[in-house]
Amino acid sequence: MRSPLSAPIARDAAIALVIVAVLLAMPLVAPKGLVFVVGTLALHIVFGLSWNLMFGQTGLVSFGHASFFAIGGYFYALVARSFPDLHPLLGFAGAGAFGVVLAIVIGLIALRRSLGVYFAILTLALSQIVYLFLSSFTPLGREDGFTGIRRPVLDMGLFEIDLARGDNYYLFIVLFSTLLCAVVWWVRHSQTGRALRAIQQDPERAAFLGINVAGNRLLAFAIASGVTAVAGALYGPWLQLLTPDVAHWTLSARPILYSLLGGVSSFWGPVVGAAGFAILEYGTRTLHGFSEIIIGSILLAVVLLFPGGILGGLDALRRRSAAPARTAKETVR
Amino acid sequence: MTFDINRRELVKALGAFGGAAAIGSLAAPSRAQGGSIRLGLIAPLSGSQEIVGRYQLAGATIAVNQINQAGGILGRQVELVTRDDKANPAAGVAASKDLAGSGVNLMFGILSSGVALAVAPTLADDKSVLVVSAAAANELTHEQYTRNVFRSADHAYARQRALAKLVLTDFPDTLNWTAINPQTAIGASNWDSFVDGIAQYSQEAGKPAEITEALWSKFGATDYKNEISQLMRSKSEGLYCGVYGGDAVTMFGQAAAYGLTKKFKVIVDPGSEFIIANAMGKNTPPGLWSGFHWYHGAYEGHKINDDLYNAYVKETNDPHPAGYVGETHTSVLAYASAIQKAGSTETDAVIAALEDLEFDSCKGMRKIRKEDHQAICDLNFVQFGPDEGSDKGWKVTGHRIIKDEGVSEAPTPGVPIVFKNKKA
Amino acid sequence: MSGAGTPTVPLLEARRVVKDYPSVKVLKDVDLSVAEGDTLAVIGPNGAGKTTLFKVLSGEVFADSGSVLFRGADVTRMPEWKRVRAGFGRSFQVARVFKDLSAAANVLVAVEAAFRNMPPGPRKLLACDPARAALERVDEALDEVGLSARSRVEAKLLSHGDKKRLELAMSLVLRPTILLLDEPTAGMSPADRKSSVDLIAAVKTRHGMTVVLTEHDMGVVFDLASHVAVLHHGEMIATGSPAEVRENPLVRKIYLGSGAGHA
Amino acid sequence: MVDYVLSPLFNGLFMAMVVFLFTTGLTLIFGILRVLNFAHGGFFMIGAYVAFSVVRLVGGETSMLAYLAISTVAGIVVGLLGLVVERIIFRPLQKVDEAYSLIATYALLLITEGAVKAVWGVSFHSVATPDLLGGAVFAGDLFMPTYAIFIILVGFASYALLEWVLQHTDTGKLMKSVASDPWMAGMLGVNVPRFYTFIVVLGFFLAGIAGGLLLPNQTLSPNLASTFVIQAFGALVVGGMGNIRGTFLAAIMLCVIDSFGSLLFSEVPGLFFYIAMTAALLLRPQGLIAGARL
Repeated sequence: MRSPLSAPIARDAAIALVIVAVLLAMPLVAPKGLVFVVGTLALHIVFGLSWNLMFGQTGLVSFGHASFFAIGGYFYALVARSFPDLHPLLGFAGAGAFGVVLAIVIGLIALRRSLGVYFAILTLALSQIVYLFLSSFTPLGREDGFTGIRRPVLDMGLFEIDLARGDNYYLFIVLFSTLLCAVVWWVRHSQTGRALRAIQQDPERAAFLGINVAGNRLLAFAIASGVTAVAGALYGPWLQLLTPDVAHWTLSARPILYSLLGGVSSFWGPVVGAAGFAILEYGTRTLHGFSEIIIGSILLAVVLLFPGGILGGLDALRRRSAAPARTAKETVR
Repeated sequence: MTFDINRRELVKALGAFGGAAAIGSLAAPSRAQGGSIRLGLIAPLSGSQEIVGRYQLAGATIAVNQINQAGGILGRQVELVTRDDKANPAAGVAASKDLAGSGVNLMFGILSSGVALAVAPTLADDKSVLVVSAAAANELTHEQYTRNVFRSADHAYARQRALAKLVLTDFPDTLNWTAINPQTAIGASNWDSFVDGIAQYSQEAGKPAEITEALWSKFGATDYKNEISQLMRSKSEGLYCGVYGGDAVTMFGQAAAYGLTKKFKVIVDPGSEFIIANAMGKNTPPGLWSGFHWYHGAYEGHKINDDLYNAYVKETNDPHPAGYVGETHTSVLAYASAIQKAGSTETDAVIAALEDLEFDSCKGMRKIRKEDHQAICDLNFVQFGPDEGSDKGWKVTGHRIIKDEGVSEAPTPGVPIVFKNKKA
Repeated sequence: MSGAGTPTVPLLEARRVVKDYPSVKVLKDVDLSVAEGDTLAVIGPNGAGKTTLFKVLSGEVFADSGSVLFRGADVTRMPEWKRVRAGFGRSFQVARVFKDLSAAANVLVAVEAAFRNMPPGPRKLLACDPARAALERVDEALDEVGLSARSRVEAKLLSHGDKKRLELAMSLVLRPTILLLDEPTAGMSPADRKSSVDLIAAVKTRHGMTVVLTEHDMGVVFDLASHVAVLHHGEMIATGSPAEVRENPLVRKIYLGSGAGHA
Repeated sequence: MVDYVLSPLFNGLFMAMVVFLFTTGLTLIFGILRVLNFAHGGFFMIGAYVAFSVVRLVGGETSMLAYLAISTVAGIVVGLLGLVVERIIFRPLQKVDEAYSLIATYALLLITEGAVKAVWGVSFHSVATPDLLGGAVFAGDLFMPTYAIFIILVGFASYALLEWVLQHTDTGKLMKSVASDPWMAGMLGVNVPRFYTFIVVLGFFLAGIAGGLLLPNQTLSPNLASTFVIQAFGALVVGGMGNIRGTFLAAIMLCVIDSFGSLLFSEVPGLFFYIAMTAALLLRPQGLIAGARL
């Protein structure tokens, strides 16, 4: 007998399986342009999920999440260029580790002194520094970006996989992103995740249960940053180029949009949000000059009609259609 | 107030191009239609460079219409498919993949060098060809050379060295130069090429020039006062204003109070074309030489030039087509000649046909080199000045064609360009 | 002051604690001592500094000078969560629970915080399910405070009294050595108040805890407390058994008005 | 001395007043409604475009009076847009979680960019400074464009005016009381929703007039919307979350530091703004002027 406190692993695994199967089959049926968009989407989903681990789960608002995406990307590109013999998986892991270390350093200073909007604006300022650094540091290509990032060959001991060939890198991105999403899912539903949720609800109360609030916030920040850094590292070889734009604040706004659009209180919120956004962008790609107005209007409509995001809105609809009498009774009890 | 009407009409007319293309692309089925040849334009049709994208779209549309009216290529009609790159590398790659996925293997356009450099390495996988119509980065035909990329337009090295040749001819005594440049690779590449030209041609003339260290500003900066103050203290007589487009407008606007344009004897600009004059009107810096992709006034009497110009003016009522109009037009003509020559639209056949292709264009004959896929063509320059009498407030005070006779480097695909004369 | 004649160190002690806020001096050299097994009630009029003393004892704020000792060890600058791990438990004047979580999930957070790293076993680790032992403790605690039937209800939907019970359950699973209760019956109806007093007395006996509470209701104080400390304008003016404090002339003067003198 | 002290100080002060003029409306709306309006830059831009159109309409008139009148017209037009925006967007947002106002105003930013393109096209434009402000003043070696002096004076005057309104008028007292406790103000008979409308219109009016006043300083293009928004957020938060005095001081501090920093470390212009911002947030997380509302 499963406790209602258990994580919904069967349901979520089934949903994930369907999504991954569809994504893996994409190259067989979809045109290349769409496959490229979907590969990018997979990384953006990781980006959104990791941000929401901070916001929806822990209550930390970061306005500078893109800087970790960029840091991971540039770190991997630089390592791959400097040490061409290094195993690419080590490069990706290194990018993640670098993101974690940097997040811990920043978090130790920033999280202690400031929270809420201050933390948000502080991360924004730091990400602007990263952006300016990337756009003026010559070895990283300045405004024009880091060019010629190769898709590596994966040496698996017994055999080799050339990720540069065909759709291999796409498949690699989908599988790796799934793994990163699973990490976020696991953190979110683990004992640590429950503690984070408690902190998000009432940090002071959580502290009086013996929860190390500062430590857990730092942990969430570090995990989210590390996961995003790996996503950034995967993005470099996907585009075969990185420009400082990946650290720009407009990219930092993306995971916020994804999470709020999809719904912050559900694990799947950022997934739905990112997918919705990608559909909007893809759908309006040929409507030159009108895309801003269309995307802006749809976003606005969703916020005004479904506060709580798409999933939150669906949830509310479902509850409303369920027998109202029962809801009332439960409230009374 | 003819000027106002013109501007409004221009915007409206260019908008009409956009709308038509949008509907065209939407209606286009995802598989190649039997018969028609589909060419894919990748241009910044939204975002910060949308103005240029619309010029590119206009040039491409006119070329396609002209070809179709003349019976098409190989008896087949040409269809234009457009994709927006937002002047953003990721969007550019997505656009080229999208085109390849819809069965369009022949692409052209691209304004931003960053986009071109991002798209180039992905083309071989997709079995596509790209003819670059604007992006000028030298790398594209050097260290980032790939077999699938051609450039039918001029490149930074040739244009800036030609500009150096021009100023040394017209102002042989202006030998001390400085610059304000954006911190971009193209900014650095332009300046290095210009210095290379100044050094070589001034030495050949027996009066070696002197180069003062350039100032570097942030791309998209909003305040140039600190830089302008520094320029005002400079000892140089010639100013190379490497900041371009909207940044140049901001810079000259803020510099007006300082009298910057009076301080320097000669001011040159790598390629803002009409942008500075159009935006600044009466405050256009007098005597400003600007690099052009194509200046219609320099080729009056040449049929392709006149037909293109007339078609453009007829559509838009705008008498000042930017060079981008001519360059995308040229790329379509390059494809037309190559497909004619190859008798096929298959990627490998078209690549083979483009190599060593000689064809006529709005600025005369061009030749695409086999080795590095760079076109050798004329370099155009226009001189501007204020015109109190006219509504628009500025006029063209001169124009020049520099023939590419030893201006371009020898082809060295795969190897970075060498600035032999960097040290003055 | 402390447990009669026992030579042991007091469980919790405050020595010459001073706490200032920008405009007012809230605590002036406050001394306090609680022996193991005692139930100490801190009383005093509004604004006497009870809540601030409570915050200093629990670690929510740190004293400006003076010290707080727990089992003789200095904990003056120990953050609250470490004190909790050392054996402190506390409740809030207005019950604070995690409003979007169910009652059971609220208690589970406390259980997992108290018994850190309760690995659910390798097979279930991947599924992130809570450990069986943790779930059992949750059920136990909810049962103890009488909330079993409402375990799945979101905390924000619980009644005021139930929230207080839930908070008590969360404190109990921490197995605190010393439980700090800030106005445990504030805002309750007389009937609720009675059942709360009974509940506190029962859990204290069952778990052998030491309790420090602040309270307005004198009935509650005399029902529960073995010792009483009186705070007035930030100064500790009397301590002792309820009977001693009741007879203290200073206390009578302050509470019953000047000039009342000895009764 | 001039090169390394006075000139960057002057330029920094000028930039500070540009940022401050941009930020006043943002601060007002954030201080009272607690809505962080991402789209503020979009309406600033619309103000600039409206002013540009009026300039063209009157045939490139560059007299001082026309410049001020045109800026006011831009303010009024944008203020009226504010009325519409308040009704259909900000008012419903009051019932929704604060975080959602971010996404809504971001959407609004996109819409303003799209709308500007549809109405005015995508070309670059620029407008000359009025003739009276076209010159420059020399103080020894220090070179000061008249326009920059004018903007600095306007910045200080706007600050003084806003401060006076807030501290010494009934409207100002009302603003402060609604800002600190809207519920209580409602209890005391203030029509809070109508007051919010008034504040949004005023905030948008300030955005529009700033767009008009700063038009000669910038190239006009649809990118103008997001040009100052990050600096503005910096000044707003470093100043202490929505009070005018703090925003004013923060803008001066950040921009002057940046001006000196850019001189010393010219490889990365603009870097010191964010370094100063980070340091200020870490050293004074409560803001320069803590606790004050407006």
